Amino acid sequence: MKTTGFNMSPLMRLSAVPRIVPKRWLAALAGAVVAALLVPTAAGASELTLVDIEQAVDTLWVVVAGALVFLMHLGFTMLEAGFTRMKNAANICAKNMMNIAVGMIAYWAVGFPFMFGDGNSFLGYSGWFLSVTDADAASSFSSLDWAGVSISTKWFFQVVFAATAATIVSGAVAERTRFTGYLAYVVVLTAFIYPVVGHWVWGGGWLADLGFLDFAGSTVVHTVGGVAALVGAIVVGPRVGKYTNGRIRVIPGHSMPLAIAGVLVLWFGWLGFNAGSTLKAAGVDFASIVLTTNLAAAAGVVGALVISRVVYRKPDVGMLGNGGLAGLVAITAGCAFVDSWAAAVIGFVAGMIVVLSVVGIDRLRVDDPVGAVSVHAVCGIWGTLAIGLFGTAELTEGLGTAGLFYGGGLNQLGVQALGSLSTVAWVAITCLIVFYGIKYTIGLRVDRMHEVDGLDISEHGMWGYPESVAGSSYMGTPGNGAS
Amino acid sequence: MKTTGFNMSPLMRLSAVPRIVPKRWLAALAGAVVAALLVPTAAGASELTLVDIEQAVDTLWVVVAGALVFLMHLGFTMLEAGFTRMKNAANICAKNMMNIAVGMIAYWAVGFPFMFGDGNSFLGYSGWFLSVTDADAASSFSSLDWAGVSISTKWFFQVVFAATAATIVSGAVAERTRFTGYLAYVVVLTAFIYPVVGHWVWGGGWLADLGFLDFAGSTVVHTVGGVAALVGAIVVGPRVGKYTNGRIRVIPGHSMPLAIAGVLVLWFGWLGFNAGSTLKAAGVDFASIVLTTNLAAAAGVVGALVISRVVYRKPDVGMLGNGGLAGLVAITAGCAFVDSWAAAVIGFVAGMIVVLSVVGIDRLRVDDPVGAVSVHAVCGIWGTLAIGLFGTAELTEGLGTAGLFYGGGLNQLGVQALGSLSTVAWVAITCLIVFYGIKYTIGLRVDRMHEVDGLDISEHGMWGYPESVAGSSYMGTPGNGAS
Amino acid sequence: MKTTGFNMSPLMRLSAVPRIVPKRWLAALAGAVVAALLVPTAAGASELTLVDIEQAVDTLWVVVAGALVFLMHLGFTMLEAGFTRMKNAANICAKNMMNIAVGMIAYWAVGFPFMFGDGNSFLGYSGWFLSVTDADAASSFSSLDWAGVSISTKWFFQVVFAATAATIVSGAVAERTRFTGYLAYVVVLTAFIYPVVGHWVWGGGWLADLGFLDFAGSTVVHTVGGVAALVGAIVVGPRVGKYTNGRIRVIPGHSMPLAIAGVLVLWFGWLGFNAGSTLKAAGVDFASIVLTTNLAAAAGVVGALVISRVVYRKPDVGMLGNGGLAGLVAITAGCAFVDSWAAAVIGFVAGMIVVLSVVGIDRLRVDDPVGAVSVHAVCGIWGTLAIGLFGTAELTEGLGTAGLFYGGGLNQLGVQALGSLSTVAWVAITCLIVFYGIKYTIGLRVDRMHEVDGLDISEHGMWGYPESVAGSSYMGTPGNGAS
Amino acid sequence: MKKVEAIIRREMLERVRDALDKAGFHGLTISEVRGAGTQRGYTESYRGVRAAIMFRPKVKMELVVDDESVEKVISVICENAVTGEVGDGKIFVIPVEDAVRIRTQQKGQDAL
Amino acid sequence: MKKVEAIIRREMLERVRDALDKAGFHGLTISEVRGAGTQRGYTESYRGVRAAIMFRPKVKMELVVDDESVEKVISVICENAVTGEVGDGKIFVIPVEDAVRIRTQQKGQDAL
Amino acid sequence: MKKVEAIIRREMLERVRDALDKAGFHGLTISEVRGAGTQRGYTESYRGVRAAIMFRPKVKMELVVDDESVEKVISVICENAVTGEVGDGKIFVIPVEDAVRIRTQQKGQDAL
Ligand SMILES: Nc1ncnc2c1ncn2[C@@H]1O[C@H](COP(=O)(O)OP(=O)(O)O)[C@@H](O)[C@H]1O
Ligand SMILES: Nc1ncnc2c1ncn2[C@@H]1O[C@H](COP(=O)(O)OP(=O)(O)O)[C@@H](O)[C@H]1O
Ligand SMILES: Nc1ncnc2c1ncn2[C@@H]1O[C@H](COP(=O)(O)OP(=O)(O)O)[C@@H](O)[C@H]1O
Repeated sequence: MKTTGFNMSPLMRLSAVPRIVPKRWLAALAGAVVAALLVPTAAGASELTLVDIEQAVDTLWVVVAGALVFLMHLGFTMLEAGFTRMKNAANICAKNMMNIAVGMIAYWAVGFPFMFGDGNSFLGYSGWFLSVTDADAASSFSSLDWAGVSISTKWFFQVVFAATAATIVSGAVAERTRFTGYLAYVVVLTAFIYPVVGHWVWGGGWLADLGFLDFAGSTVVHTVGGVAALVGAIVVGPRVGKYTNGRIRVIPGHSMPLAIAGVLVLWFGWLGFNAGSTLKAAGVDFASIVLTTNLAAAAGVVGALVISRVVYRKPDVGMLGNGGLAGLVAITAGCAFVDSWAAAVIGFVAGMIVVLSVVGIDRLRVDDPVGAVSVHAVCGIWGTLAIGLFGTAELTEGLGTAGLFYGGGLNQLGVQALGSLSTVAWVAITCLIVFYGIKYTIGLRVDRMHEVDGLDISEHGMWGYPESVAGSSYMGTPGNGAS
Repeated sequence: MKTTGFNMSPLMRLSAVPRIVPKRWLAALAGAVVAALLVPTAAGASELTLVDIEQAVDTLWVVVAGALVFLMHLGFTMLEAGFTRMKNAANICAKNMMNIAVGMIAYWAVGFPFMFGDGNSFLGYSGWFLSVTDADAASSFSSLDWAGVSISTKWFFQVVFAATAATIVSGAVAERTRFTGYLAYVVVLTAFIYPVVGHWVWGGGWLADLGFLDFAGSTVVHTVGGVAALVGAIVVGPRVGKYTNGRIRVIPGHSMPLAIAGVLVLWFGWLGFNAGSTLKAAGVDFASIVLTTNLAAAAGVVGALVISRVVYRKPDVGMLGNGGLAGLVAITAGCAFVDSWAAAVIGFVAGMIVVLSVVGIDRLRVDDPVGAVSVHAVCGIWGTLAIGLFGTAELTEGLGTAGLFYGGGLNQLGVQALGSLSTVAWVAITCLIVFYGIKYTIGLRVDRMHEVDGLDISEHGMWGYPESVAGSSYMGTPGNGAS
Repeated sequence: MKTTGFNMSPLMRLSAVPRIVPKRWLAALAGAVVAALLVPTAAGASELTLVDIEQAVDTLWVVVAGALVFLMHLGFTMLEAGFTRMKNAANICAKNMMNIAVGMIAYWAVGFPFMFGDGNSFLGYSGWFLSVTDADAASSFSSLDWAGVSISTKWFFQVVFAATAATIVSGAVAERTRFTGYLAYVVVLTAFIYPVVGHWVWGGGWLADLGFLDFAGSTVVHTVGGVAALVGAIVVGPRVGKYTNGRIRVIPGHSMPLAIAGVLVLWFGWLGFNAGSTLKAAGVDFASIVLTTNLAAAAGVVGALVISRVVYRKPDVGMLGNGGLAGLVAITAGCAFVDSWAAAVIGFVAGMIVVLSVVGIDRLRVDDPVGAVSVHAVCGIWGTLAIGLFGTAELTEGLGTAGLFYGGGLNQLGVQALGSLSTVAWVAITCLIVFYGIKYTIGLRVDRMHEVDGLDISEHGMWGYPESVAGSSYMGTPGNGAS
Repeated sequence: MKKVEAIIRREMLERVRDALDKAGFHGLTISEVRGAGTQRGYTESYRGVRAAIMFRPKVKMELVVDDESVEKVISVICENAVTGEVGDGKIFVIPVEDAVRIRTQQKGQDAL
Repeated sequence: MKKVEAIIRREMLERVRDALDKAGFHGLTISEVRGAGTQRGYTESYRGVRAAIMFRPKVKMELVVDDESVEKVISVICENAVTGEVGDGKIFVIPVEDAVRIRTQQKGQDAL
Repeated sequence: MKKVEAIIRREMLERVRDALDKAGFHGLTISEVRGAGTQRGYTESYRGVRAAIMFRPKVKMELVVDDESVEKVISVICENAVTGEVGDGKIFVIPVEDAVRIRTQQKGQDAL
């Protein structure tokens, strides 16, 4: 048999040297390969066990779901760029790119260890730089032992969540924030602020012990991101011209198609976000989570439509998108704990809340160009509390108590409120420190003239849309008469 | 062992309280979890059976394929927005958002029951609001019993199809249709018109009994959507300025990049649309469907290129996109029934048909800005008939007869024609009623002045591209001298 | 039992006629279906074997990964359109559409056979038009026998790679290349030039025999595409106005948001590109490849940021995107052979290299609007060599030797350099012939006036952005006073 | 020579341009402008905040013609740009002292 | 009649326009222009190559008014468009020989 | 004072602008326009329907200069905007009665 260098050439070698190898990604494969080589089509006898296959199925689902969540960063980029002005479009894209890049590095180095590493009930502290083998993972990340997938799989699924929490802020502070200041914030959030909350809830911390329920992160991801967005928006201040002469002025985003495309990408990614949070496919009806997630999103859009036709005369297109996202944020906590009709109700209410909240926050003179605070913080809290109302006895059995409407009394609602509140407090305090710290050191906000010129040209040296912003034929070589 | 509140914390509980639980998404999982806890890495003995794993694999494929189909709504949004003018771009996005949202609610409430619920050979009528457990699903949705995946999985895969059928219309009636009128249409189509055809073909209805073949919906989805688009375009009438002084005028779309990006997203989603229609992964070579689907799409692009270079001088970029979609629509019915060379032929012919059809329909003074009628109705019919020509004896065995070119005579072709014709008739008649009904009640078309101003500003109160359409600095606060 | 015509109606038939059928996509399914019909929920006894399920899981992963790679064509389209001017945006989209369409047909007909067909160590030559059954696949494509998935699955995963190699060129020769000339190039590259290198490395050719390592294609795909891009850019020459009066002039792309969105789509697709190259899911820790891939990409972005802040004053947004892609290209060869910290280093270095390379290539007066040569050729070579530095003994065991930094000496580095060099030489020579051949026959470059007008209008008869480029109201019907 | 500057509705451009072409006036320059006058903008809203859109889209046509042609040009434009609704636009006549054709450097009437 | 042509900063448009409106000048046409003067462009870079951006975005306002109103219009614009920084812009006064309202074909003063 | 209005090819803008700058004319305003003249548009097609594209993209430069500089400006533009092909563009000279620098309220020559 000829040895080849193709993709899986290791397998080739194995057939030539048929012994047990300790190779990470070939564990337990040797026999199967031999078999496959002997019997090319699917009739051979595999030496993989049922558990190997189960693990493969679980890994496949979690990796695919994680990839969908990764794509949410595209969704956020489009949404935020669409909701802001042309002169800042490249800057928002750059911030989102850096967010995922820097977030990945930070979460790999220390964030994941802080969150899932073994430690106390407030913080984990082991497994820096993921420097564990799968065999050792138990001793470093015991809070994730229940899931059978490899530590790489777990890290990937979690890192895209961490980056999501961070990226929520970039929209709220858009069009006026210094690039380096934003980078500093991202590092702190993904490395520390977010992992701490994650540890409390998912890493075996004190909120987990109390029976706080948050299936996929209405609190852990969205409330964290949304509160950070609120603090960021307050500390950085409103955009030039947003509130002048005592009036609230409209600064429309430059592309609703981009924003709505972003919403659809986010919705797509959210299927992985919620249903992938099982960290498992075999033996779990994760499709029921797909059902609740979709119904909540759909109802959120409808809720936003209804309220915006009642309150304003015409349905605001961006609000429809915000409504869908609101439904998704709200169902994230409870997607595995509520019935489908309840999912629709939770989403519908979230869609209505978000419209009113956007207007309310604007009235408070907090300038949030994309509605991040309303979508992620307000609806994240609503979704967290909703488990205390709609959680069924059957689905929460052994984890918490049924919600108020299912005869469980106020118990679970209280726990949910406590979890929300502690998260809000933690994030508010730490982010205040972070944003003020940045403000008085490397600087949080660009100069007024730079803001008027736009961040694309002032922070990056070129517009994101040079032809649209500056015309077709504006550019020359320096020294040729230009100064 | 510390109890945690993490995502899968139910599992934790199970190990502490090891008894059979009736929990929906944990069915049959208990043993496996215990095992996983004891033996963290992939060496333990699972108590999941082979059937559990098979179901997990099937569910995983159908959910992922369904997610790809969901993303087709992004593709349609981009395609339709790209093929229309800037002043209507946000409106088309809003319609597509509402389409998926309202369609999901309507199909959950009554559409799915009408389509797959038990009933007679014309219509199903059971399982409203999906209010069945998986155990009861057999008694409500027996036509789907053959697939082993859960009812949530089935619903999700089907709802994205229903929404696809509906969304086809939005492009054909773009730039002139009232937002509320469109919403009313979506409800009726996803709740009733589409499910009826679906019941005939996939829900155990009379066309299924006759041996009508439509693997993934050239008829059920695309002909339905395409004929509805035709009726819609006729009833709503052409855009202002499209046919004036006896001439056909060009109203170019505002962004070919957006449109072509939409085509690529649709192509991506179509892989799930066709190959996911197996509703099964284990034991099924669904990759052969991926092969036929890709070849038809590729050949469709080439077909459109060839014909457009022959007929016009220059290859129209949008037409290349339409050609690819035409190939995809045409192969949808036969993707599992034809050889790969036949797939290429079917796609190539579809690519040629669509170019001629777009021109022909324009000559008939039916204003279809995106070519929806040509792509979905005309090529949907072509694809349905093509099974009667190219279906191989082997692949259609037991379901129908081989096609004309495989010695099966005209039998299957006749059945296919009958199925197409009945579908066209049903949709044409019901949609005529619906669109005229809307026209004479809530209104189907916007005022002429609103149409000239654009639907973004007149229906939604703000342009989709404020800076591009209205300039950078056009906006003030009301009362400051503006009326 | 009622017979239905639904998607999987074949299954229905099987239960009525329970005998072994030779049907391609139903192989081995019969028993399972009967079981499923008897026991609708997941409690029945399947007759599928563990090997069947293993194959299903493997197929599922490879198909999904292939679909992600397919989506990279959307990413390339967006990236290239974003980095070029408005007047050429539709043309670049058309070229990318044709690229995938024509590439698919060519690779189906002859490319795949040349690459994986049985032949000699330089070229394969069997299995034209994929005309083999799975049973015969062994005799035609024995170099792929090690993978248990069906031949359709293998073709799909490979064809999207082939099209990727081809599409790299379209960006480098953008804004000035004749549409038909480009088509001719695509046919030759996907049908022959790329498959030859592929055969050497993955099809059992001489480089495979030497122990050359390229897990997912830094050499096979990216170096091939990048060198072809270099030759193309040189032969077609720089854009009008790019180098005038001895100065390098800036011709900015029209949309950074589009370009960065393209980068994120590419990153998403790359997860499938690298981790799917296992061609297998069961028993393989493909998630560790997801880990290395993400870290390299993230580090590439950071590397580009660092160097661009050092060299220029402001971080160029497009360069951040190029940095991420550079990291991805560089880790493609070694994603399964290096530790995670090494992945981060490889990516970081790639991100720095790409920034300097883009500037350097521009100084050499080679006009590459999107940086394709730097990203794909330069970083492809870097990534290939990096295995010779960072490959661990454990992960390369039996395939090659450990890298320099792991005590393996210069052996592997030498083999890697030889592989890179041979590929560069082969592609450079054949592409020179191809591009000069096109230049002196059907023509490679558009007329100067057509280039100034833009390729959209001159090659396709309409702008990609009619309203932005030409204004809202510029168009009339011919004969009405227009000439 | 005079420059006739007409601000018209965008949707009337083609008709006006064709009529001018038929009347023998081939040379003209257009640009996209926004205007307010008797016709005001809209008051709309965005994310719940009311906003005044101060201007309507219009197109400006500029034709430089010899003095005798001014009346003719005005009447052709008026006939073809009129809808009778507020917002049809205005025509202004501005003196031009000289004209040059860049290609040939011809001056005055010959440049047109 | 005169045409008052003002090149101002884009961010001052709303204020100027409101002030003109209050002063009774409702009719005007604006367009997006780019300019250079005492204030120059930027020198920036793209993909490592330095580039001069020659112009800054400005907005041009055109108002045709009767001769007596010219001073008033100029002073309203000056008051409201000024920031004191280089680049505030210029106003030019150009003679207009005639004006026509397309809708009614009124001429001269009545057309405004 | 005169306003020199030049309609030129977009691709010549940089050269013309640099030449003017070297000749001491720093103040100018440009805008994107479309034009027709001896050079006509294209007849193309979209989705199988023929369409006339009536105008070509051009750029309009406006410089207000004192009377003596007019000839100089014209000759600089002519030299640098010419390709010799139809469509090179036109220059028009229009009287300006007054100019104001908004920042300083300087009038006349001093405002330029
Ligand atoms: N005094 C003016 N100066 C400059 N442009 C004007 C003036 N008045 C009106 N316009 C332009 O003419 C357009 C139409 O004028 P308007 O008064 O609204 O309608 P009508 O001419 O039908 O009464 C305006 O939108 C504006 O662009
Ligand atoms: N001579 C001129 N002709 C035409 N437009 C001019 C002239 N000088 C200046 N401008 C316009 O006025 C704008 C502001 O002029 P500038 O000289 O930069 O500032 P300031 O008027 O404050 O000294 C320029 O950007 C340009 O659009
Ligand atoms: N009479 C005119 N009035 C206003 N603009 C004109 C006139 N004639 C030509 N132009 C402008 O000048 C441009 C070039 O004119 P054209 O006649 O095509 O070329 P050339 O000047 O080389 O003969 C036109 O596209 C148009 O913008």
